[in-house]
Amino acid sequence: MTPVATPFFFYFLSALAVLSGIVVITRRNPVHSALSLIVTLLSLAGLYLMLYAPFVAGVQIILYAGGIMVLFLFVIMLVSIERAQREYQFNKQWIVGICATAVLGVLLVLGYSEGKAIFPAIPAAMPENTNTQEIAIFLYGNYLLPFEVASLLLLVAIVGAVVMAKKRI
Amino acid sequence: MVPITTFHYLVTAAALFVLGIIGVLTRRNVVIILMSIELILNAVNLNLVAFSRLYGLHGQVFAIFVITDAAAEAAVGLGILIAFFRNKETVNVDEVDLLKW
Amino acid sequence: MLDYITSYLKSTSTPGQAGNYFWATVYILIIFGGVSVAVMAMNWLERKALAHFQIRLGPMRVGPHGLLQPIADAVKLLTKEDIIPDGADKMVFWIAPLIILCAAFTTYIVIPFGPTHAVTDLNIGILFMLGVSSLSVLGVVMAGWASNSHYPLIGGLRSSAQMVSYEVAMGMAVVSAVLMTSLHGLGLYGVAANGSGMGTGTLSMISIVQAQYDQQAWFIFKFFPLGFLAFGLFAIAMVAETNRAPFDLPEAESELTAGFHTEYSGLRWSLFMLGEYAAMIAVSSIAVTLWLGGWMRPFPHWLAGGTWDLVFSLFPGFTFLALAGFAFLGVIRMPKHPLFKIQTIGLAGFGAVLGLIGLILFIPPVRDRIQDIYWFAAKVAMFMYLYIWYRATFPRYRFDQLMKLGWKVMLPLGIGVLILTAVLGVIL
Amino acid sequence: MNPTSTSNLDLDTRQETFLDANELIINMGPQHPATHGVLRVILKLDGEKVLGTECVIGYLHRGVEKIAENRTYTMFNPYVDRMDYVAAVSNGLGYCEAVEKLLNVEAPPRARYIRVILTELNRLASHQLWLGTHALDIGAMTPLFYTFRDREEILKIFEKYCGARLTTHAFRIGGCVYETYDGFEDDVKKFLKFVPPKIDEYEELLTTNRIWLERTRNVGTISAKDCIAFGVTGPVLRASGVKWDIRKAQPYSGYENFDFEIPTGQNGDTYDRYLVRLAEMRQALRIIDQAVNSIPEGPIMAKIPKVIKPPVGEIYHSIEAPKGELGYFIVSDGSTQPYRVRVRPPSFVNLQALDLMVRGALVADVIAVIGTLDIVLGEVDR
Repeated sequence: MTPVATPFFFYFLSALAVLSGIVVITRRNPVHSALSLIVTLLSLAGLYLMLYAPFVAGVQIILYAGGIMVLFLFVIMLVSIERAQREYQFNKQWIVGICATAVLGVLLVLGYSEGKAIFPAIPAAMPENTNTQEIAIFLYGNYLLPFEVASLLLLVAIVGAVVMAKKRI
Repeated sequence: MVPITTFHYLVTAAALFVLGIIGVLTRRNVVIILMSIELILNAVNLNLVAFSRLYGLHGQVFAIFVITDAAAEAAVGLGILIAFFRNKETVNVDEVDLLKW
Repeated sequence: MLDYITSYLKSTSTPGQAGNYFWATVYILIIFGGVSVAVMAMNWLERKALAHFQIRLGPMRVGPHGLLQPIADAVKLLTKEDIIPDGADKMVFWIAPLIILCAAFTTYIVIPFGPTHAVTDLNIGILFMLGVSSLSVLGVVMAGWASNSHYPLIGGLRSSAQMVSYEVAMGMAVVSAVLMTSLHGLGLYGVAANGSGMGTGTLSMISIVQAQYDQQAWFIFKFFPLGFLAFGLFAIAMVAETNRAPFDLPEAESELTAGFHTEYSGLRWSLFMLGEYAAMIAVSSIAVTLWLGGWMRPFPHWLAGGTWDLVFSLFPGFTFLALAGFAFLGVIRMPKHPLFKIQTIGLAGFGAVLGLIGLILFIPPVRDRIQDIYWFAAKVAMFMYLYIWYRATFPRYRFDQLMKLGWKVMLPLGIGVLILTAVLGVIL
Repeated sequence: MNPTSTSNLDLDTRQETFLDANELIINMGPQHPATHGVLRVILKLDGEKVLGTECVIGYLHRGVEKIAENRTYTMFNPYVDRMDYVAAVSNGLGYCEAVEKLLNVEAPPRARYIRVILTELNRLASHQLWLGTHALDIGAMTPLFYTFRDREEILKIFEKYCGARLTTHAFRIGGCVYETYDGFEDDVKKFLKFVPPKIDEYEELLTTNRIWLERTRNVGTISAKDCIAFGVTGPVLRASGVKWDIRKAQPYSGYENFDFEIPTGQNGDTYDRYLVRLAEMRQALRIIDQAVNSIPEGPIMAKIPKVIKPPVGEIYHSIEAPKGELGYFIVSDGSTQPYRVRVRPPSFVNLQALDLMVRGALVADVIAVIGTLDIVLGEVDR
């Protein structure tokens, strides 16, 4: 299947991701931030699909948008946000932060644009139909140990979260 | 129209990364800081997947690990947030200035 | 143009795979329209069947046997005042029903109504379906939060916990079915029958059905009782996932008045309903695809051969003729009173339309093409009936019991089924 | 708790909660599908857990007791039907017997038998309505329609007997005003055959249903001691294991002639109350069976003066209404109008136990407990 209108979809999804990223860090109400973060995540999933990574896109939707963001929304609703909304939203060193980060951003983009010559040429198309299988072979072959460590990490995180959040164990 | 190359994806990723760092550095609300961290992780993921287009599937596998990591981080981070809120009744990081209470 | 259409009718891949955007768009429109009609029909059927469970008649006023009731409902809902409560978050309040609706309808992209009757066949089909349908929880949570009212908030919190919990058990059941697809050839996983590379399983919806055809068994009967257990887990989890009785806690009407959509009215409320019913059909389609052989007709191997193919391909036509017969029976039994004249004519017309469809379905090319969709729809309809049956029979669970069932019964059972399936797959 | 506050729900002080977040204060009612009328329950919640409740009543207050002071004894009789409107016959029976006691007359035997038959039929109707709505509260829709179908037969008998279905005003002071209609006994006998399989049908749907068991077992448990302390009566008390039924303890209206049992439970939870009420339905059928087969001939009205002027004095008479002890305290000053009438409504007294029964339970249990207490707001507010 040949992709159509790739530039259009790319610019659309990227713009959506970046714009809602801006909304994430500027909203007063955390629920609005969370919702625009979901938009960012979904448009990133679209970008992954354009990069011939359907499995990562699926995981992105199911885990990030369906799992982690629900957790975020849940916690936002648990903690009362009225007081936090009335307070000043940015801390004192926000000018310094923005300046430093802007420099970092310029640096990154400059680095990419200078160094993009050394990237190998993009393969015309990657085998999309076997993407999941190949990732599975990688996960259960080369990356078996990291995979198990990741599962251990999740276990630790579960225990940690329960210990943190529960008053009496 | 210019064909879309890896560079374009990298610029998008860089923009998201910068936004995430700005969020972490300037916001006071812990929830939004955690969300900004998610933004950073996603920028990294986009980078990884974009490069995996060039160098094989390792990037995608690593992106999956990053997502796993993000889940763990969100769980623990929100757990800390709840514990914090329980004790201080606020979600401002500026007020987290005690190691023990 | 005609050549174009006929050439498509002979093709053997989905429009999405063939890169045929025209047909993909047509399919999307057909599915959108078809699902909307199915939701309306389901609305009528649910009220009618539920009424007969409960020794009532159900809708009888609008049209013969209340057949036009869904249309009357739609008109009523569209003309109702649209209320946004004071202090509600307007934007979120607006978006919430749209999210639920989009999540429900997007899943239909990958549902295979037949070997070629799907918009596209994604490599990650089932993952995509689970992911997109899990997005509907966001709509529920947003609706609950944005209403600025306590009952919806509790409903939203309940549903977020419930849907996330049951997704886990659902995922376990799905994975064990996906695992069964990898038993293509002979012997161990990873060694294909033809010896060429890896004979791994598949996540694509069409390939899953194809695997059931190749293995000559619906997955519900595979590794009895493992396939059956996995199917049962999914069948329970999908009821919880769609917030239907007995797991309708997010909208428990006797506790939370109407749960997360308490404050909604008119058009947006109807969007919630449309999304709910569309999601019910979508998850039933997953169950049918994974365990009940998808579009396959009964006994494709045992009753193989041209004669049997012919016999089974006559089923759709006869079904519609039978429905037409019921309609005409209704016409005969209609009171012979001038007041009922229009109703009688309407019912006769409806029966005539059904009969005409039935006759069209007997034309050989149509017959061959349509019977996949017929068997698929018949299996899904069975689930729809189950939903109504549950609603008429069961009391509602309490929230802690629901969580206990999800985490302490269904999740361990799901993991056990998964492990046993994997072990059996290696041994056999 | 604030010592001067009469409310058992302290809305001002904060309680220890899971997150130390603000508790949720929810107004359940007066417009709510499951509060059986216009009961308003203020719930203080920690998430789903109930920290405390407060019932706000009075939305249906009509001043029935005050009305009585301006009506003659006969004129007040129809008003009592409007209190517990699902068991109007029982209300009438209690009032008529109380005034008869005050007058020191007794209804003739045939009238008493008719009274027993109709009252027990009404008990059955009341329990059927309770079962339907209780099951609906817990989420089972279908029993509601089944019970209403069978309750309809009872209402038909009432309608044939006295012309009214709900607020029957069937009895008069001194007996009954209507003789039984032709075929009354056949109707009742037919009904006795008709209803037991239907009760089995309800049981089939609910008694062994796992979800029903989980929703009702160990929910809203109340001990016998607490029941007695709160003055809770009726099936709620009997489900806690106290064998107290005024029909046996202080027989009235000839109940001593009938052979029946008092079903009791052990745990005092919602499930036991359900079983007790179902058993009571069967016992009611038993009483009706005995009464209709041995109904004596004779007059149906005692000799009472045209103008009822009871002697100066006071009387308390209570009967076993479907919901518990229904008592009438009447003070007479010798005139044609009562000086004071005080009704002891079972629903009102039983409702006081709500807070005790739901504290620490979940929101869904509040609904189940309100349902199982079988309150009728017309009677609570009077």
